[in-house]
Amino acid sequence: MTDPRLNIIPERFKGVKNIIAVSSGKGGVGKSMVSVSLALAIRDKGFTVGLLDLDFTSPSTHIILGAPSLFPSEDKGIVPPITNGLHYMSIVHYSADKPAPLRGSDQSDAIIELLAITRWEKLDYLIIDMPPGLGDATLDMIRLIPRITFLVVSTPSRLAFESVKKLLLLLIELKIPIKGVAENMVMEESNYIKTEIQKLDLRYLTKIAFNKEVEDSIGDPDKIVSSKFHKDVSKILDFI
Amino acid sequence: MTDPRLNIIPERFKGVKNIIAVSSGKGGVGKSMVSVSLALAIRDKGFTVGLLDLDFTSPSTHIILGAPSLFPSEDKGIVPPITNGLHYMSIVHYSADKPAPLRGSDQSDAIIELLAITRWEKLDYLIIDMPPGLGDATLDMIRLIPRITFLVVSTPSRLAFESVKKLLLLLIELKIPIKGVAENMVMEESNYIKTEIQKLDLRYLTKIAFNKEVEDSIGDPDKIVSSKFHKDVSKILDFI
Amino acid sequence: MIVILKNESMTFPAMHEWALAEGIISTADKFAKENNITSITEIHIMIGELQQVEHDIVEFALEQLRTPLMKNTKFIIKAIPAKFKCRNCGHEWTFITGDFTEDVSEAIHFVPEMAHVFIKCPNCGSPDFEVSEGRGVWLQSIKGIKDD
Amino acid sequence: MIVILKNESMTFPAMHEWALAEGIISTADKFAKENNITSITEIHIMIGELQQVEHDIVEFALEQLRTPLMKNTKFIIKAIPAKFKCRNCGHEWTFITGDFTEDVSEAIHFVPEMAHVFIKCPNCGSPDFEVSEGRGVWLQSIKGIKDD
Ligand SMILES: Nc1ncnc2c1ncn2[C@@H]1O[C@H](COP(=O)(O)OP(=O)(O)O)[C@@H](O)[C@H]1O
Ligand SMILES: Nc1ncnc2c1ncn2[C@@H]1O[C@H](COP(=O)(O)OP(=O)(O)O)[C@@H](O)[C@H]1O
Ligand SMILES: [Mg+2]
Ligand SMILES: [Mg+2]
Ligand SMILES: [Mg+2]
Ligand SMILES: [Mg+2]
Ligand code: NI
Ligand code: NI
Ligand SMILES: [Zn+2]
Ligand SMILES: [Zn+2]
Repeated sequence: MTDPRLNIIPERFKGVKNIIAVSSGKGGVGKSMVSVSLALAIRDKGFTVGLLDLDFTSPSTHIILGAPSLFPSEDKGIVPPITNGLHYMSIVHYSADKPAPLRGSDQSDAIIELLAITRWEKLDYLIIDMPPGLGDATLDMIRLIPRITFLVVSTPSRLAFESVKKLLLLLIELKIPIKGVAENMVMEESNYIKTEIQKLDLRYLTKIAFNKEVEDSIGDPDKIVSSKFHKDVSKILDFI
Repeated sequence: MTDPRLNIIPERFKGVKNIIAVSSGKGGVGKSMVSVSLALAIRDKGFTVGLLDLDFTSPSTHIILGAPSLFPSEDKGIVPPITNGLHYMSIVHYSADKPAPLRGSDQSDAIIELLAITRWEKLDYLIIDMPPGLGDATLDMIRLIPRITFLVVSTPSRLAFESVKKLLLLLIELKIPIKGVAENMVMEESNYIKTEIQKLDLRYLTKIAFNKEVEDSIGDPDKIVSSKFHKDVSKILDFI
Repeated sequence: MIVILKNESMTFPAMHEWALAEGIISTADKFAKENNITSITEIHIMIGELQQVEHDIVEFALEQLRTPLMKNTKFIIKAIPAKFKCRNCGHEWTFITGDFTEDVSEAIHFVPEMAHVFIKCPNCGSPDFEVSEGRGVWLQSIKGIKDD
Repeated sequence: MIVILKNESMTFPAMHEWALAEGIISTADKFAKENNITSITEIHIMIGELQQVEHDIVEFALEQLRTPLMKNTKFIIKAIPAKFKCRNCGHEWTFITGDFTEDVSEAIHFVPEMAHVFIKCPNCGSPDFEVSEGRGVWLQSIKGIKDD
């Protein structure tokens, strides 16, 4: 027996020029905030952008975007709704924001189903907000999406970087393109992360300051766009 | 065919009086820091304490404890090594701190294997540092460890709490005992988390201040024990 | 087996079942080419009932999507009842459609794993169950004339 | 089949294989009791080769752990070769012991999933493979005299 979904997935991404998975070995480093902010920054440059939230057990981008119950339309598949100018797909469209206690194999099945039936419009960029860790979602994206690239987020903390380093080593070994590493929640001057990134021959993309206003901007994309956080994130545009 | 490991697991926990899984729907909220600090606080009260790191794809407690390559001894199973007075088990003993790209089903298999062969000494408390989310590890602990209780960590952020809430709703529905919720990385006065916790009829355990010294204490248990962070965490002792 | 469609209204092909049919057609076509099959005579498909996929729509889409290798292909679709097995307590049960509101049916229709969000084990209340049978759309086998 | 141990030195029972044997004995005993079996005649066990479990030690432990229901039980152990299948490229291969350093063998001996840390697909380099056969220690079946 063959799973007929796997064959159609590459087809679904044919019209997407750049695919960027925002990832980190570690949770809570700001992947979701960076994903949304980056997607909005790309939009404001006049590009067509999609945002795909793959953090099925802890989806956040709908909260950050202040985008409540949207529902994809059906057209020979499902077509992501547009919110804030972003072609937006999240499991929340179906889980109604209730707890989604999914084992890895079910997360994998759900991801494959979603990728197989989602018909993205022609996009210049698709930003994917990934769950933490090196589990099913990360391994599936690597094996299923041929032109995937990774944008990795760390914080200045050693605890974060030790996990991030594991993801980076895995991606390097598998020869998956890495856009670079963004350092988020920076509070003090330190070259620790930058030095470590350069040791791995990777690009250090931007230093994003820790900023209390980030919390207030959650749910309000206009506030995000006018924030210092967004300005820091936007420096990533030079590298993608 | 029957998996003979499942039957022996409850046996392995017979000598453990209290089992506390430090958990959160969200990553990066301080589960690992709180786990270590709490284990040390219980130790200093004169109790026998075990610490089990179940965050297989992003283990941290060995870094926080500054405990490098330890190896369990073999005695009709494996016996956790002791470090800093804690009976300590982590996958890092075997993964040599290399990337562990495990799908959920493999995480589950590894957890079951580890639980089946680990012979804990008689313990007053076993603290389990859980991975984020509602995936295999969480579901396995719920189904395999009969007397498990949860201690949930959140930050003041809405993003964190929305995920934490999903975990809490799941635990409540499954009637799993919840010790309460600790609020970590608090920077400003706010009753948001406390109020939400009380709405769910749960205990708000402690407010742990955000503190830059936490980063410096990583790898140095003595520093942790003398920190403000540790003092805040120690308030949890009243509830367990 | 191909049946004459009861309803060929234009709303049919727009449904998401089309995307599932595309997967079947492209997988079967690729497999046939890789195995030097010059004409596919039968394609056997299994559709799990959990997802409540409309067989009529799948069949309609398959008809529209026939490739040159599928000029005379018979599409044989088999429905597989959905079965659940609880990992927490071992209880087994089957899928009963009427149990769900329309919203829940919709969610599971598009992403069957949403079952774990909305369905609980009737014995112990756990969402930690396995869909042991009847999930998804599978290409079971194809038959054809080989050119070697 | 029970063989006379070649080496009954006291270091034997201390190994971690003992813990695996305990699982088998307690599961078989429980199953027998639940099914009113008054005497277990045979216990069939499958041991995957990935873990490189020492059969002698398992057998020794099983002997020591016999319950009252197992006075005359024959333990029949079958070794299952380890097979891998890459999820990334589909490549299949088998386990070759000599490939690993002692550290790596040790890790996999205790937690077979450490294979994903140390082994890569020989075709594409991915750690995303499935241990399709030969993982762990399984209780395959038991035979006994039933009391009903
Ligand atoms: N630069 C920043 N300054 C202050 N807080 C931040 C910053 N970036 C993220 N945060 C906060 O950190 C938490 C984690 O961010 P999130 O994007 O959810 O991380 P992840 O997706 O990696 O889990 C959130 O509460 C968010 O508001
Ligand atoms: N109270 C605190 N004040 C400042 N930093 C903290 C505090 N608690 C945790 N941290 C930092 O936050 C990050 C995440 O902590 P960690 O324990 O690894 O979280 P988790 O285990 O939930 O992923 C680490 O870099 C840690 O040093
Ligand atoms: Mg996130
Ligand atoms: Mg499933
Ligand atoms: Mg942690
Ligand atoms: Mg496995
Ligand atoms: Ni449909
Ligand atoms: Ni051993
Ligand atoms: Zn159940
Ligand atoms: Zn491969």
